Amino acid sequence: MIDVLRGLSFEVRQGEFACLLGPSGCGKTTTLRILLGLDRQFSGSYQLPEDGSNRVAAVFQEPVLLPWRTVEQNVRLALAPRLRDKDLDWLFDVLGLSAMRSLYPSELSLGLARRAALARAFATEPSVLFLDEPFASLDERTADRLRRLLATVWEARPTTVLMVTHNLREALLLADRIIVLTPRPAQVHGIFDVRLSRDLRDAPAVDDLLLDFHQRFPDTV
Amino acid sequence: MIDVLRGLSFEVRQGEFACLLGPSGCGKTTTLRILLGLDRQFSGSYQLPEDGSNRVAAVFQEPVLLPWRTVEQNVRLALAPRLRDKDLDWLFDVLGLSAMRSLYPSELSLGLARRAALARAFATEPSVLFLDEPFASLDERTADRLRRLLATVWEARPTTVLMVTHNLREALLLADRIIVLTPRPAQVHGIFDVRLSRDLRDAPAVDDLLLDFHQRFPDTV
Amino acid sequence: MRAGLGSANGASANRRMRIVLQGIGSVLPAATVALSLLGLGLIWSLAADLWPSRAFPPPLAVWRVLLKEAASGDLGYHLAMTLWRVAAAYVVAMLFGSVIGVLLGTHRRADTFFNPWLVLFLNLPALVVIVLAYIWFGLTEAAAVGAVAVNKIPNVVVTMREGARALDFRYAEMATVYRLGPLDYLRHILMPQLQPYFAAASRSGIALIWKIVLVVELLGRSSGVGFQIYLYFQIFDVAAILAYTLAFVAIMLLIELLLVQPFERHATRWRRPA
Amino acid sequence: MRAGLGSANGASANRRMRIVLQGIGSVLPAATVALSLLGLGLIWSLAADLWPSRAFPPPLAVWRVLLKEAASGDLGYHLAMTLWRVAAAYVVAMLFGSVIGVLLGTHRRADTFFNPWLVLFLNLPALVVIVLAYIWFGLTEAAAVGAVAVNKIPNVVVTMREGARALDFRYAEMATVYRLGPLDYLRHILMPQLQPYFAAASRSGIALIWKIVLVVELLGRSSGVGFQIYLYFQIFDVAAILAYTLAFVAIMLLIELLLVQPFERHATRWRRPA
Amino acid sequence: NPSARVRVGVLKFGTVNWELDTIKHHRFDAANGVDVEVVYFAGEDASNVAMLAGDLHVIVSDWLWVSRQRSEGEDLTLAPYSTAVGAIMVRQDAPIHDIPDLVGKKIGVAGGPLDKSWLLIQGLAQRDHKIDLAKEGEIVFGAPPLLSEKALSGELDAVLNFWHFCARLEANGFRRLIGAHEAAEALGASGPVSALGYVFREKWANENPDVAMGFIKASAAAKKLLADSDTEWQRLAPIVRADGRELEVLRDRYREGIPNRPLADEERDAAKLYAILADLGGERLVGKASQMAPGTFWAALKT
Ligand SMILES: Nc1ncnc2c1ncn2[C@@H]1O[C@H](COP(=O)(O)OP(=O)(O)OP(=O)(O)O)[C@@H](O)[C@H]1O
Ligand SMILES: Nc1ncnc2c1ncn2[C@@H]1O[C@H](COP(=O)(O)OP(=O)(O)OP(=O)(O)O)[C@@H](O)[C@H]1O
Ligand SMILES: [Mg+2]
Ligand SMILES: [Mg+2]
Repeated sequence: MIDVLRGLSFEVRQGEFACLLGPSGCGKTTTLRILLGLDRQFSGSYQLPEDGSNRVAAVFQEPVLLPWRTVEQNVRLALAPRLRDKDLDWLFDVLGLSAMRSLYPSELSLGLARRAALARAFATEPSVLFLDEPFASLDERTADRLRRLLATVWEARPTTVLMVTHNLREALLLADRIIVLTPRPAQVHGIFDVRLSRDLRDAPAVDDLLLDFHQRFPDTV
Repeated sequence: MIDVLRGLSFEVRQGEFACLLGPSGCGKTTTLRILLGLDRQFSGSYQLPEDGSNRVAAVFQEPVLLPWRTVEQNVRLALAPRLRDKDLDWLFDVLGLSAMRSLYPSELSLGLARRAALARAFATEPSVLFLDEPFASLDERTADRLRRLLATVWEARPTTVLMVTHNLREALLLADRIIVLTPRPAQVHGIFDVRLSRDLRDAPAVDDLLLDFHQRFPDTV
Repeated sequence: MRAGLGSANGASANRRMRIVLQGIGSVLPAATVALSLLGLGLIWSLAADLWPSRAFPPPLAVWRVLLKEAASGDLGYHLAMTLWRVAAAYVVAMLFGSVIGVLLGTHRRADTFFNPWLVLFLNLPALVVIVLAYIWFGLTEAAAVGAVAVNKIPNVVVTMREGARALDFRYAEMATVYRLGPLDYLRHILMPQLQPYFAAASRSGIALIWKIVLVVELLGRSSGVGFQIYLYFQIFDVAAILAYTLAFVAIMLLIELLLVQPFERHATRWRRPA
Repeated sequence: MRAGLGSANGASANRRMRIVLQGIGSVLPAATVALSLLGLGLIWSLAADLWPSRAFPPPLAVWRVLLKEAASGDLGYHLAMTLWRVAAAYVVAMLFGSVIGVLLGTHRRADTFFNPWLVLFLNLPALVVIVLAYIWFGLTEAAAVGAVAVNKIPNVVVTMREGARALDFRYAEMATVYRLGPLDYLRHILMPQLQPYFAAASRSGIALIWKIVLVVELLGRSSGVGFQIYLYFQIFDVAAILAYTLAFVAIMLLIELLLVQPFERHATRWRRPA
Repeated sequence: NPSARVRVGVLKFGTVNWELDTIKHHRFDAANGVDVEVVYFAGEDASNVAMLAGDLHVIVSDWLWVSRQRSEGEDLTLAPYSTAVGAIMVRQDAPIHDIPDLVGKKIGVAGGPLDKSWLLIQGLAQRDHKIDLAKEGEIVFGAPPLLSEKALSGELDAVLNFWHFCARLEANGFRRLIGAHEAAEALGASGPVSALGYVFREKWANENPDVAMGFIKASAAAKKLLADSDTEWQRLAPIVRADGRELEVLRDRYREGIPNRPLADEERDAAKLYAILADLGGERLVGKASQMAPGTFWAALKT
């Protein structure tokens, strides 16, 4: 009967890329679920950014693909009307899924399934995107490629992103602001604004940011 | 109809801690499944180390807890007869699960579920332990604590461990040897023996090992 | 995007809700059931008023017959006979049906081979089986119960087979890895997954069995609700037919509310509250 | 621990196996079914030899009656009448039963309230429903089909309700997030998950419906297999009864093999081959 | 004496039970050296099945059924029980006065297309009026109680039902259009033929002649009492489930149905009817035998 969140309050500006960082079991997924309208047992309020399309997409911690549809059918489930077949081809290609389009989810490795879930999210061309550890269980190379892809997608269209991650480097590479949470019941422990332009964040720059971060939040990660 | 593995061959000595490293979808999980006797469609042979108890435990990439049993009931499913209640208390404690013993899996966060799966594996006191990315989707602090726990368990009893991971640091911290695989169809790309005593592997030492590794496998991770 | 979440308790709220439900559990359902039965009685009595017919007596007339039959001891006797037959056939049918169903559901070859047999037995009219049973084994209780079970087993098989086909292999693999014994496997892996199918087979099963028992009693027993119902059908005494029917339904309802539902609540308490 | 894995293809082996199965698919099942039927015929003929009885004619005797009835045109006519009744009642019962079942399975309150009604209708003897239907709506086809449907609907409800209760909420949540329309939700989320329950309800459903149609025809129709079976029962001509029964079973078997199984194979092709 | 026991299977609310109840109540069975044990069933077919399953000594069924079973190897035989048969009933005020009026009418027929009475009446209609009732009327087969109910409610214009259903209809404003008797006699029978008889195994009867005879004598005694005493009928009223006019009609029809002709005459007429029925009903009705099986009526009763 203990609250999972208590007085958790933060803001993400439209078109901003925010990361949620916090210990395992603190309430990150719960927060995402509330914002997605999946959990109703909470007090307080939230507001999603309003724009024309108002499409939402999410990548859950587990891929949650429909087992009775192939990878391609899963991705086409919520396809943005604007998207052409060649856009889809491109998407499958960068995600390394071209050979897997007609496989069923039970025939995928976890990493492939996760990428299929990412493809589904990108294919909706969302204006708000929720990601719950999207790059876990991927090898570093693939993860890096996908991080770059995410950055590209984010630059190309005005998308508000809220991403949960346990990987601080990843957060520093991608986010505009990092929201650090306390252990359960989750509260905002502090906010770290990454004031460096995204183009300039190469490996050494991220190392510097890392030091910065550790100075401000010495007891985290 | 393409093979997932082709001519994959390696050895892990009894009581040794080995890591499998390879790109997503290359066939690591398949290898583990074959060794666990879950996949039968393969040619070739394998042999598990023989000792008195011959107990096997595994942590899959997904936790696979029985949803109709509480955390504690799940852990007790294959309990080693030697284990006392206070051993179990200790285990739950170091895994940070003490408060969750009577929860059902659907009430856990993914990180907690993964820890419960680890508890189940440790509670069988296995002589062979298979781990498939056991520390993914955990925050760094928890993951570090569990890595240390794994090292302790491994030191305390003669356990042969085969662990799949995407985290090179983790592999270098824990493993006696790292088996690097090629992309699918998986073959052994090379083997990296960690010749440093495990006690001496502090952060700077691991950084050195990392450099070593990158020199030997420049195109990997 | 702004979020000011005072106190969200995804987890605990659910738990609290569950506890609240359990607290009310003992009172609310009873009230709802009473209300539900009242509603049914009202509709019935209204309908009987609107379309008066000898074939559709009002609830009160049925109630009076019920009391009379109960007072004479007939109701109790025949009900008891029918109930024991239903119970015996149920146990036999569920046991054999579940075992066969799970075996067929998990063995594709056997399934292909035996499927035509299953279709045959599934579609064999009750009449044929019952008459054969009586002719071969005489007009005994064993023949009666056996005939009912044979009628019902294929239905159980079909449902349990679907359940076995839909099993989640991940749990079976987990059991293999951890070397669970056959008994543990049955109790902890198989049965929880088959529970909804078992519940479905069981519920519609008892109803089907009772209906076949009626035919069995019609064709060759000298006691039981089926015997009585058919007697009253010949003199077209619908009130008496309904009285006997409702007496049985009432008992089924009691079993459902006092045994089946608490058991099911217990067996499915791990599912997310809807 | 040593591992020398020549060519393991967890994935592809499965896929290859599946393709092999599909390749044989068109030949093997047919052969197996033929074998299965042959075996059944042999056992039957042996049993009829061992326990000769008028109530248990050998297959050949039944086959001769079948040919005779078919030649006279009777078989075709009565079979057609029964089949259309079965089909009509099936469609009505599955439609209403599925909708009601899913609604009850997903709405706890409604379920608590309507459960007693369900138990009542589940346990209402076919006789009662059929007689009431005939009395109210006359001795018409509509009354007959309606009575059968009313008999069957509660069984469908019970099975589909279990299915709805066992739904995986994660898929529903995914659908919410991606704002799937109700139609997409129905087609891609709900129906695939309910498929095994639907299959179970459907298979044992047709069998049950056919059995009730027999009773309906016995009580107040002048055509159909049930009418014929009862006619032959009066003169105790078991061979003729079996001939009509088997003609129906044969049709069910054809439907099963040519329609249901291919459809099911298609609908469940995503499941891991066992 | 356990060998003197006679297990008789009857419908609990059926007409035979009236007689058996009289036997038991007045101990006519003991007076004739037998012990009648009544086993109740819910349907006529149930007692047939029970007989074939070897569970009973005696049931009541019709001679056509016995003959058919006999010709297929069962050694059943019968002793006359009642000549009462069904009739076509119409409402008092119905504009139906003869068979031709039935053309185009909705006729309920109990017992199915092979019912003896139905075949005989069809035969008569064919012979005297050149009418094929099965084609020119709208025939509805169904369960006897349901058809009675439908006749009362007016959905059916006419109904052919078993005699006690007819009697009850008679007491409720119906009249008899034509009975199966009249049809039988018009088609060549010289008098009423026992439609129903006590059916038993010939082997059993021949091995226990005293018991079989004792039972038949007990039955005769009961019949005599029921024929003479109106008060006995008052006693039976709860079993008959009728009172007032309905009881009287049932009583009178029952009395009319008590067989009183020598067995040989009945057997001869039955054989004649059999030929006619074999003609009308064809192989479906009588099986392969075109003649009534010899021994259908228990030979021991002829002397
Ligand atoms: N349905 C539920 N019922 C009860 N408790 C729940 C439920 N869902 C989550 N919880 C609890 O709420 C807390 C927060 O869960 P949440 O899934 O939000 O964590 P998280 O921050 O996403 O953790 P992780 O990094 O491990 O995924 C956990 O302690 C968990 O046990
Ligand atoms: N049941 C299956 N049917 C068909 N293909 C499969 C099956 N299981 C796995 N595969 C394929 O085999 C390959 C290897 O899968 P595996 O799960 O072993 O990868 P992995 O190395 O564990 O990857 P990851 O790091 O993403 O978990 C993948 O390309 C996958 O698509
Ligand atoms: Mg989480
Ligand atoms: Mg894997």
